[in-house]
Parts: sequence; structure tokens; C-alpha cells
Amino acid sequence: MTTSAPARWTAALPVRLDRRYLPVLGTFVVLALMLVVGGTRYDNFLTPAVVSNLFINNAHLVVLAVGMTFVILTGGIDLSVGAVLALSTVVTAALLQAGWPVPVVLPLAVGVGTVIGLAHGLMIHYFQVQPFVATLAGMFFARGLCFLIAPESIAIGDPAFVGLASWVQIAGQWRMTSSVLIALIVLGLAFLVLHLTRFGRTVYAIGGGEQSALLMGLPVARTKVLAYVVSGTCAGLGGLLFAMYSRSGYSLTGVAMELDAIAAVVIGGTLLTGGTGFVLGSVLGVLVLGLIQTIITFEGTLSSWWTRIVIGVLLLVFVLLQRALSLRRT
Amino acid sequence: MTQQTPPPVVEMTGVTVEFPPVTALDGVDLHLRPGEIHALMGENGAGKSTLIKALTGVYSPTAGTILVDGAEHRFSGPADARAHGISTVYQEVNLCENLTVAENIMLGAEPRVLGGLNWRAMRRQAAAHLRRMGLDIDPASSLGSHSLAVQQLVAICRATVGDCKVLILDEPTSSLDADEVAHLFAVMRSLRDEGVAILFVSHFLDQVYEVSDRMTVLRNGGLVGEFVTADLPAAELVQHMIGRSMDVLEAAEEAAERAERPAGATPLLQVVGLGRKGSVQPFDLDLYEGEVVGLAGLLGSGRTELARLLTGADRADVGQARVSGRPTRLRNPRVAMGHGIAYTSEDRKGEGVVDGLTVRENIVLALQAERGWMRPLPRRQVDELVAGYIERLGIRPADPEALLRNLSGGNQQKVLLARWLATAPRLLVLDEPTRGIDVGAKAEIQKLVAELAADGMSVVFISAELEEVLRISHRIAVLRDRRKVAEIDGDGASMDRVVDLIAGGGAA
Amino acid sequence: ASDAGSGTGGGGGGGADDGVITLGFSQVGAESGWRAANTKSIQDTLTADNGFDLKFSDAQQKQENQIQAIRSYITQGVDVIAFSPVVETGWDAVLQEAKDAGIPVILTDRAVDSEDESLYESFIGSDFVKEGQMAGEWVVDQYDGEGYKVVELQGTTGAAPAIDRKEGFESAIEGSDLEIIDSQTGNFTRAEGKTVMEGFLNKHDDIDLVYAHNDDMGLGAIEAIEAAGMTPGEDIKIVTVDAVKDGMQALVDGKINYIVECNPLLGPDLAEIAKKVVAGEEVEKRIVVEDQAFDQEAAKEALPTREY
Amino acid sequence: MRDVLRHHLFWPVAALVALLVANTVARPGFLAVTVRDGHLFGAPVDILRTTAPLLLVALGMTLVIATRGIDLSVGAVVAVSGAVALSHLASAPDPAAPGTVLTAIGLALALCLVLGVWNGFLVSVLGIQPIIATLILMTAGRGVAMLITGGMITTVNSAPFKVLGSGFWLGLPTAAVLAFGVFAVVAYVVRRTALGMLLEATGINPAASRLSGVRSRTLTWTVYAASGLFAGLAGLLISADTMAADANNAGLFIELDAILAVVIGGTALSGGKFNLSGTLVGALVIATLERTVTVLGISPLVTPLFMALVVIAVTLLQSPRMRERLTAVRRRPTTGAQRPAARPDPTEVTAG
Ligand SMILES: Nc1ncnc2c1ncn2[C@@H]1O[C@H](COP(=O)(O)OP(=O)(O)OP(=O)(O)O)[C@@H](O)[C@H]1O
Ligand SMILES: Nc1ncnc2c1ncn2[C@@H]1O[C@H](COP(=O)(O)OP(=O)(O)OP(=O)(O)O)[C@@H](O)[C@H]1O
Ligand SMILES: [Mg+2]
Ligand SMILES: [Mg+2]
Repeated sequence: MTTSAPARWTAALPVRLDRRYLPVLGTFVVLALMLVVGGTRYDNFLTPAVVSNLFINNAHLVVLAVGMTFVILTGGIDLSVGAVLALSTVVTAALLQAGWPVPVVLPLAVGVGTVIGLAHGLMIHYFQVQPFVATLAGMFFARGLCFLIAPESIAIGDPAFVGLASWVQIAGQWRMTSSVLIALIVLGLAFLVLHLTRFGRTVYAIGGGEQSALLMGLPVARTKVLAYVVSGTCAGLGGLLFAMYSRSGYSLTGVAMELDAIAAVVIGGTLLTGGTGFVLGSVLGVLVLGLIQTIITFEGTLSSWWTRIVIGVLLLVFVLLQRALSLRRT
Repeated sequence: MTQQTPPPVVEMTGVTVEFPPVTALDGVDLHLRPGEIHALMGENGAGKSTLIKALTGVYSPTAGTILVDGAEHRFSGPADARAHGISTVYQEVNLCENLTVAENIMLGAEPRVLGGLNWRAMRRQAAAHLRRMGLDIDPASSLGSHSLAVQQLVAICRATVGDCKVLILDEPTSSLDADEVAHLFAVMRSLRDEGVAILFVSHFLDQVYEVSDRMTVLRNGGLVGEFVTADLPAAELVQHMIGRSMDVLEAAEEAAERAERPAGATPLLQVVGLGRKGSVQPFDLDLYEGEVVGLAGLLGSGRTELARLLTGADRADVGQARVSGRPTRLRNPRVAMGHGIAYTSEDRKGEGVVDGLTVRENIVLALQAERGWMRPLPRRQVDELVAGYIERLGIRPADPEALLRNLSGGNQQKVLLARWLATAPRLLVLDEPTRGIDVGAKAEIQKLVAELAADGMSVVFISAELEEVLRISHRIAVLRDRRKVAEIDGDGASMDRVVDLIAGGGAA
Repeated sequence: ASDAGSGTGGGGGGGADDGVITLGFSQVGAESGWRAANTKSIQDTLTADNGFDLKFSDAQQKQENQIQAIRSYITQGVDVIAFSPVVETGWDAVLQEAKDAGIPVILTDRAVDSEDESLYESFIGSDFVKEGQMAGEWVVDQYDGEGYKVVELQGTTGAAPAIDRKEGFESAIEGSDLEIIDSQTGNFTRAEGKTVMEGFLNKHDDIDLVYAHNDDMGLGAIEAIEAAGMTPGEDIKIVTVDAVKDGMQALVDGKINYIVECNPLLGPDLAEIAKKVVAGEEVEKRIVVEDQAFDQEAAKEALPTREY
Repeated sequence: MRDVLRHHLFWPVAALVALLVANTVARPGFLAVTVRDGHLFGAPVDILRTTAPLLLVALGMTLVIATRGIDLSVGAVVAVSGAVALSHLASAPDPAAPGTVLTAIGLALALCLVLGVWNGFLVSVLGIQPIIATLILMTAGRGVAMLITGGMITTVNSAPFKVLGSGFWLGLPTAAVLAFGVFAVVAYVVRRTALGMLLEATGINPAASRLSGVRSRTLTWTVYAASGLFAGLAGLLISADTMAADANNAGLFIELDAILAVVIGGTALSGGKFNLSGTLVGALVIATLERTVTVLGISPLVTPLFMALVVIAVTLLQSPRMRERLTAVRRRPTTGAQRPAARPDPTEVTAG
């Protein structure tokens, strides 16, 4: 495709820095730059607390982005993750409120996402509904279920759950919640799955060309469906993490969060056309978005509209820098 | 036959495949025996690829039975077929450019460690497979960084991984040069001797005669018959394939001999020291009106790259170009087109066909792009133009509204040729224009090139088939290791001389 | 960044020594004109002249942004944190952090649903249920006995003001012969208010009264009613909540019949409470802003001095 | 019959008819159109008017999607357009003066065109992925709109401007006349010139198109500019409808509706073949669906669920697999020749 033409030439270049890593590297460099600029501009910016908070505040988004990476790598998209996350928080809160025990509620909440993801996968693969539409319908569906279960926000008071959620480890200034731990585990698992299993490589193959993957005799159907199951499950898990984070379930949570997840994945260097990208890049993308938000808060004088404009501008600067860095070697 | 023939491993009877309203295959039989190389022959669009896809479950036939080892099978797809020991290399390269060479070869039969992929073993095994095919490339490099020919070889490597009892190769040699073909044949023969049944499609008659034991001939979706190769003279085979006598072909081949070169005026395109880092070393080349210049060289010698620089497909870092004596910079294909320079890429699938558009739209695309969107070609003119090329090049089905993706490979190639001819270029750069084209059509195309040159067009002709290049070129530029090493006159060139130059005899 | 080490601990007292109160405010967003007025009131009051150093952040209607902002204020070591919660629930953890860090918290506009009241110092804002009730009571008072058919334009499904205003109104008209024949969300916006009202008018011939959860939807409904060739305020009566300037103008023009106020000007109250809290004085746990209600007469008087 | 069933517009049109039937059952007089003061009134007319802005946005979106792109910023552009126009009117001494109104419209459209050009620049020149390139403006654009209005809802009285939103022209709503007119002109231009084919070629195989001399970059740039312009026009219609510029909510989620309309109309998001008549039907389906929710009295709590079910039903029925089943029933034995699994390419949707 489009990438093949320039790729022809670089293969012969003496410097052997694999082009595929450039976007991720770009993201990383710019992220570091942002930290440095933030650190010199604001007091208390480069503290362990801020960095810890960056992870704590974005654990759920990390999980969403990881799931989204699978789907985008196959060349698809999942618009439902924000709504599924909300559904998962609502299910968690409602069931806990009804007195169900935590060990039952947790798998149920995640399972809700799995089931919706499965439905997406089946619709997309077997009925050839376009991913955008199938998951958009899924988004409405999940949101609708939220309202049916509970339009109002429900607080979670279950001591077991709260205990799980508030587990904070302090090593000096470094703090961590179990959410961050879970998110990192998910990330690690995703990395292993994508790079060390046939399923993972098939995900990439499908993104490189579904027809080709099919003719290569790879299990396209199963893999594609599974990618949506992974994304759905991650959304369910993300909901759980968000419920731990906010200790409540609310049907309007996560509106447009799918955009954050998609943006994170794309900023992390993954191509929306599928087949190229790394899950670690997606996490860097999440951190970039989180950092932009942190900078906005530290700036402290922005009115609502300037907030949006500045977010847009930072995003732009970021994308341009990353683009420049990853184009350097062509 | 006196010898005891083993029972067929694949037996297809009465297989019919329809794409309403087209009947692509109509009651075709195929018997494939272990330990044989079986050629599947037919013109472009005869139904060869469709038969293969019907066998491997890509298409499901509307009628007929498929027996594998005596048991009836309907595969659900290539994966299923492969699981039953049938591996296939389909006509277009169907691999994933974004993955590494090693993955493309090994995925599906990958070595594992602790339940995960064992990358090192995978690379090692892939390298072994590559070596057997005579390829020395880094298995960890990404497939997209290699030329089409290499990709084709990688695809063949993939098919031979694991134990297969049936190997199907749909036009594997169309983009390979003699060396690679020899390697491939060696591999094929050794597999045959191990008892593998090989189904082989090619439009090169000499290759078919060289390697195959038996053949099945198709015409227009129907079965003509099954023959023992040694018993069927080439002339008869061609007659079976095209349904006409060989004479027609010979007449065409006569006509394709290069015409007298007109006396040299100023060159139409003159390049001096044109080059690009990582692509081709700076070279000089003059192209005159009415002249066919052939490019000869081994796989990866840089013919394609040179052509791309001439046509603005890639931008040169150094050097000058003059069109009719006036300096110009061939910045992009559009600029080149403005000077009357046209380029057909060798990568039909990636850079040629716009598969979601119709035959008509594909043919007028370049002409229309040149005119700009605001001046649409009048419908009448388009219809005439398209009908003309369909007729002239024998494009089948002869339906201007057919989606290009539904055409057979050879017919797609003809459409692309028509696209460029329609722009009436002054310089036409043809990169492997006869790739995947049947004997009849190939002769037609060669004839066409000769005629165009006689009418004053300048043509650059690239082909993996050296004879073809020799026959129609007035002049031949020889490339080696991405460097133009010689330029010889077409009249004085003998096959041996060119081969010598290509091989380079050690000294650069 | 040297004193960051003690950031979570003693930041609270430090800043106030110089007489300037550093206040971190996390706003819901800028989703409506009402909110903009609310923001403006806060920004205009908590100025340097008044002894404040305001750190303001807009959460864009996302709870996660708000939690993050509050955490950030804690690490920055502000003197007081104030915020309008996006949602009622889910604040215990972060408020506990603020409490541990010794930073007092003041809530504005919307309350939080927390069992531990010690997590915040005070709540300043309106009572949405009461607003709905006031609207309902007026309607009952005026039209009971005439069998009025009411359609309701709800706010965003699931949002606290929408739920409470609906509940308040319903409880107030209970027992009267008023009947809510249809209720649909207009998402608090004018455009959707208009579209939904058009739908209602397509569907019902006998609508007598529109109850809209905010002025904007009511103003949208006016457009729809006029477009259908009827006179808003007469053929179909309109009751809304908020009392922003455009709404008041419509009320004066007779297109709206009654508006219950929801006062966005919380700045002065917030400033006062913040000063008291920093000075260590006791403050009331719940300060409900007195919301007025306007009929057409009252509106005529109030309109000229209306700030927002 | 078979041909009707196989027609690419069959299912979208069927969905539209089904919705209208449902409405008519719930409300027998639903389809009635009356003439009052020489203007047409009634639910169908309302639907045409509410379709107008969506249709414009979807029109631009279709063109962008044809080139393999997507434009998420249209909602923000809608907001900017309204904000610019109404702020200009509000600051003018006489908002009803024709000159002022024309300047306001001109200013708004010009700015939106610039925004579209900006998107096009990011995508076609800098090569940023469309979704991210337009996400930037999606975020910042609303900020700009709020900056212009100061975060308040700007309202103004200007009869000539209001005509855009709720006026009538030859008995029909001005907004509808405008939108459908623009749509018709663009559709005509695209299909009568070579523009459509060149866009499709660009979307299907950019590399091949470039080598064929197609000005892919310029074309891509142009469609984003057009998308911005059409969104700007939509913004004018929306703000004129209520005579208020609501920077936050004007055009909120309209990008999703537009994309949905495009897809329901049978254009694949993977680019290439596009289908403007389908987009038209798609936009009508969505506008009617919104009206249906009100007319059927569906509770706000289940509205999203209802929408989801309708969308799922339409897309499933429209899916190649389902179509094949349905036509197979009619054609009996000869079918099934082509296993769809062999051609997973979603552009197939338009091929039938
Ligand atoms: N998916 C399809 N839809 C419709 N028609 C098709 C499809 N695939 C193939 N055909 C038609 O079936 C016929 C046989 O095509 P096939 O690809 O088998 O030819 P072939 O013998 O392989 O030719 P070539 O030598 O050019 O590769 C052609 O006329 C082609 O147009
Ligand atoms: N046998 C080979 N071994 C390793 N690399 C190769 C080989 N053949 C080709 N390549 C790679 O393919 C790239 C492109 O070759 P190119 O297509 O320009 O050659 P060509 O002369 O046009 O040959 P052809 O068109 O026959 O493939 C080269 O950069 C080279 O890296
Ligand atoms: Mg073939
Ligand atoms: Mg080549």
C-alpha cells in the first residue's frame, strides 16, 4: 500500500533503525520533552506525586487503549468502549448495592464487556457490518442499558470493594493503586499476546491485508472476532477500574472516552488502517493525553474555552513533532 | 501408459463455479497424482485461478465433487485446505507486507517455546527455507521492503513449509528471472520426487515443457482435456488453448520483430547522471522517438528503480533530464505525464489496478486525470475508446462495467496497458507488461509495442524474459547491482553476450 | 520543586500566611449559559484584589478530569479547594486525600452523596428538587381543575438536575388533575428542545402546558410553538427553571408564564465561606441559595438589572 | 423484484418507509401536510427541515470518506459558524439590515472554509491521519466558538437571518430548499464531471492513482475544505433555527449522525465507491428516527436502546451476508456460488 513505496528504499540504508519503531520513539521523545518543559515552567510538576497521579488517573484509559490497539491493528475501530465502561461501572455499583459479593460482581462486570465485544465481533465478521457502525450501535446499546439499570449515579460503599480500590502503596512519594497494577499487568499481557502468540501476529496480518491473511490460511474469522472480544473485555475491565477510581457507577460516565482511547492509540504511532503499531505506543499516547490535562490544571488560569483551545494546540504540536521525528529518516 | 499409475490425490469432477451472470468454470475435471508436476494451462480468463480457488475452498462450486485421497471434501477455506495438506500460492502475492519475511513464511507452522512464538527458531527456519529457494535476505526485514519478485519467492517458501502432499502454484514464475526459475524448478522436482503432487500454472510454454509431466487444458471455463506433456507438441497445445491454429500467433510474432529505427534526431528524453540514494547509481540514457529500449538485468538489478526515476514515480536526488532538448525536473508522475511520459508499474495489485472501479473507469483514469476533473471525457468518446481497447487487447469479459477486481490477472494487466495507451504518450515505460499474460496476448502486446514504435513512440521495455527483450529492442541497457553497466545495440546483441554482461563476470 | 516532599502534608496552612488565599476551583465545564455565568461570577469575585489567588480548571464534564484536578490541587498545596461535582457520587477517596492533606473543601452548585460529612466543609448551591416543586406548585395553583395536559422537556438523561427537577415537579402536582402526557429529553439545549417540542406538537393536539427543565429548552419550545402557528404563553403555557436573561425576556414578552430561578452567582458566597474556612471559623454545612421565582410582573422589575 | 431487492438503496428506503409507517400507526395524521399562509405545514415538512443541516454535513462527510478520510471536526465547525454569524449580528447596530446579514453569513462561511482548508492541509500535505488531524479541530474548534461568544449563548433578533432557519420559500422551508439544493448541485457536479471517479480512485488505491497522474493531494485537500464549508452552512441553518449560537451544544455529535447517514446510505468507510443518493436517504432515516422517538413516546431511558436496535436492524439487513440470504431465497438453487468469506472487502457493500 502507501507505505510500501518509501519502504523500498530504506531497506538498503546503512543505518538499521527499524522504521517501525520511529513513531513510538517520536512519541516517547516528545513526551519527555513535555515533561521537561512542564518541569521548568511549573513548580511541583516533576514530583513523584504528579507522575504517580498520571498513572493513577489514567489506569482505566490505559486498559481501554490496550484493547483498542488490538481492534485498530486489525484495521477496525471500537466506538463502544466509553459506553461499555459506563455500563460496567453501573453493573458493578448496582450489584454491589444489591448486596452481591465482590468475587461474583467483578467477573460479571468484566463479562458484560466480553459479551458485547463478542456481539460486535460476530456482527462485523459474519454479517460484514462495518466496525464503525456495529460498535456505534453497541455504544447506543450499552448506554441504553445503563439508563435502564440506573439513570442516577450509585455510590459504592461495599467495604470489600473499597478496600480493593483504595489499596495504596507508598514508597516515598511513589504511590500506586491496585488499578495501576492491573493496568500494567494488562499491558504486559497484551504485549506478550501481540508479539509472542499466533493470535497476536494474526492480528497484525489481518491489518496488513485481510484478504491476504485469509489466503495465507490464517484463522481470520476467529482472530477478528477475538480482537473485539479483547476490546470489549478491556472496556469491561476499564469500567471496573473506573468504578474503583471513582467508587461509583454512573450511566453518563465515559462520554466520548472512546475518542480519548482512539487518540491515544493513534498518537502512540498506530496506523488506523491497521497492521502497524505497538501496544506500548498506545500507553505512551495515554500518558501524553494525561500530561496535557495535567499541564492544563497546572496552568490554572485558563478559562473553559482556552482549555479546549490549548488542548487542541498541544495535540497539534505533539502530532507535528512526532510526525517530523518519524519522517526524519526517509 | 505402461507404468502403474498411483491413484489421484485430488480428483475434481464436473466442477462448476458461477459468478452470475458469468460461468467461470463449467464442469471441469482435474486429476492430480502424487509425485507428478501437473500443468494447468489456458488463456487469460480461462478459469485456472478459479479452479484452484474452488479446490481450496475460497469459492464454493455450485456443482461437482472434489475428492481428496478418495474422500469427498469441501474445504471451508485455505486454512482448512492447508490442514489437509494442500498448500497454495495464489496468483497475486498474498502476503502481509507489514510483517517480517520470517513471519510471512512461518506463521501457521511457527516454532514455539513455552507456548509462545520462538522468534529465533522462526528466523532460523525461515532463513533455511529462503536459502533453499536461493534467496539471501534477512528474515527479520519487513516483507514490504522487498521487490515483488522476492515477495513471490517468499510466498513459495511459505507454501513449502510443513508437510504438504499437494502444492499449488498459480503463476509463480511470472515475475522471476531465469536463475530464480531454475531454483524453483529444482525445488519443485525434489518435492515431486518426495511424492508431492504439484499443480503448476504458467504462461511460459518452455517452462511448462521443461518441468511438467502432465497437463490439463482449459478454454473459456470448459475442459479441453488432459494430456501427457511429452505427447503433446507445443503447436497443438496452443491450438487447444486458444482454439485457433498456431499460425495466427506466428504472424503476430513476425510482426513483433523490431522495425527499422528511424534516423536519430534529438533524443525525446535525455537524462544525464540521474540517480537516487539507495536506489540506482547515477546513469545516462537517451531515448529516441520510434525506438524501443530494453532494460536487462537480474532480479533486483535496479531496472524498476531506473524506470521509476525516468517517469517521476520517484524523485531523483541528482542529475538532469531534458525532454526534447529542454531541461526539466521530473518531480512527480503528473509532470512526467505532462511531457508525454507514461509508466506502467510492475506491481499490478499495489500500484496498478483500482480494483473497486470498473474496466471503463480504469481505462480512462489516466487520460481523465490528465484532462483534469472539470473536463470529463464525453461519454460517447469514452465508450468508443474503451470498446476499442477491449477489442484490440482481447480483454475478457468484454464488459466495460465489470469491476476490475473480478477480472482474471492477465486481463487486469491488459486493462492497465489500455489505461496508458489511451493517454497517447510519447514515451511509454513498460515494467513487466507481459507478466501473467497468455501466449496469444503476449504476442499481441509485443506486436503492439513494435507498431507503436513504428508510429514514432519511444518505448522502454522491461521484462524478466530476456528473449522478449532481445526480440523487440533496438537498444538494450544492461543493469547490474543498481548500476547501468552497458548499452548495446539490439541488432548486434546475442543472447550470450547479454547474459555475460548481466552476470558481469566478477568485475564490476 | 524542592518542597514537594511535604506537598501533601502542610501545604494548607502555608499559603494563607501572606494573606492571599490560594483557591483551586474545578468547574464542571462550560456546557450552558448558566454555567458560564456561574464561572464568571466566581472568576470575578475571587480576584487578587479580594485577596484570592484563583486556580481554575474546566473538567469538560468529566469526573476523571475533576478528580485529577483536585489531586493536582492537593499536590500543588492550595489553601482551599472548591468544586462543582460533575456527579454526586464517587468523591470519598479524593476528598479523603484532601482531608489528610489538611486542605478544606467547599462544594458549589451540586452536592455530593457521601456518608462522611466531614470530608467537606460546606455546600453552597440550590436545591433542584425544590425548584421542580416550586414550578409544580405554581402550576397547580394556577391551573388545577382545568384538566391541563402537560408535556415535559427533560434535561440530560441521568443528570442530577434533570432527575431532581422531574421528581420535584411530579411530587408537587400529585393529587391535582394535571396530567403529564409526555416527557422526553431535550438535553438542556435549545435546538433539541425545539425538535422535541415539534414532535410533541405532531403527536398531540391538546397540549396545554410545557414544563422545561431549563430556559433554553423552553425557548426552543417557543420557536416550535410559533412555527406551528400557535401563541406560546397563551395557547400553550410554558414554565421553566433557571431565569437566565433570554428566559426573563421571554417571560416579560409573555411567551413564558413562569420561571423558577436557579441562581448561578455563587462567587460572593464562595469567597465569604472560603475566607471563614481558612480563618478556621465554623461554617454551615449546607447553604442553600434562596431561589426566587418570577411571574411576568416580577420579571419586568428584575429584568433591567439582570446580570446574566 | 430481485433487482429491487438487490438495489443498494433498498434497505435504507425500506427503513425509512418502516419508520414512517410506525409513525402513521401511532399517529394517523402523521403524514398529513396542510397549507397555511401559502406555506406547507406538517410532520413531513418538519422532518425535511430538520434533515437539512445533517444532510449538508453528511454531504461533505461522504466526499471525505470517499478519499479514505473522516472529518470529526464538523460539529465544532457548526458551532464556530453559528458563533461568528450571530456575534456579528449581535454587535451590529441593526441586525436586520440585509447588508449586515450577508456580511455575517459571508464571514461565517469564509471562516469555516478556512477551517476546512486547515484540516485538508494537515491531512494532505502533512500526512497526518485524518481522524487525529480533525480531532484537533474538534477539540479546539468549540473552544474557538466559545471564545467568540464568551461562553454565553448569543441570541439576537434578525428577521432576514431567521428566514434561513425557519422561513419558507415557495411554500417549502428555506433550510430544506437550501440544503437539498446544495446537495443536488454538488451531486450533479460530482457525477457529471470526473470528480467522483477521481475521488473514488484516490480512496481505493492512492498509490495507483498517483502514478496515473491523479492530483490526489489537491483532491483530498478540496474535500476537507468542502466539508468545512458545508458544515459552516449547516451551522448557519442550525443557529438560525433557534436564533441562538450555542457554542457548546450546536452540532454536538452531528459528526456521528453524519457518518451514520453515510454508512446507512451504503458508502463504505474504507473509502472508494460512494453513494450520494444513499447519504440522502440515510440522513432522512436519522431525522425521521429522531422524530419517531418522540412520536412513539419512547421513554428517554430507553431511547438509546431503541436507536441501537434500529441501527442494528438496518445494518444487519443491509449486510452482504444477509442480502445474499434474502436474494438466495428468491433465486433458489443457482446461488451460493460465491462464498462471501472470499471477499471480506467491505467495499462490496456498494458493489451490489
Ligand atoms: N470474483 C469474481 N466475480 C466475477 N467474475 C469472476 C470472479 N473471479 C473470476 N471471475 C471471472 O472468471 C473467469 C476466470 O477467471 P480466472 O481468474 O480463473 O482466470 P485465469 O485462468 O486464472 O486467468 P489468468 O491467466 O489471467 O490469471 C474470468 O472471466 C473472470 O472475469
Ligand atoms: N535476489 C535478491 N536477494 C535479495 N534482495 C533482492 C533480490 N532481488 C531483489 N531484491 C531486492 O529488491 C529490491 C528492488 O529490486 P528491483 O525491483 O528494483 O529490481 P528489478 O531489477 O526491477 O527486478 P525485478 O523487477 O525483476 O524484480 C532491491 O532493492 C533488493 O533489495
Ligand atoms: Mg489466474
Ligand atoms: Mg522490477
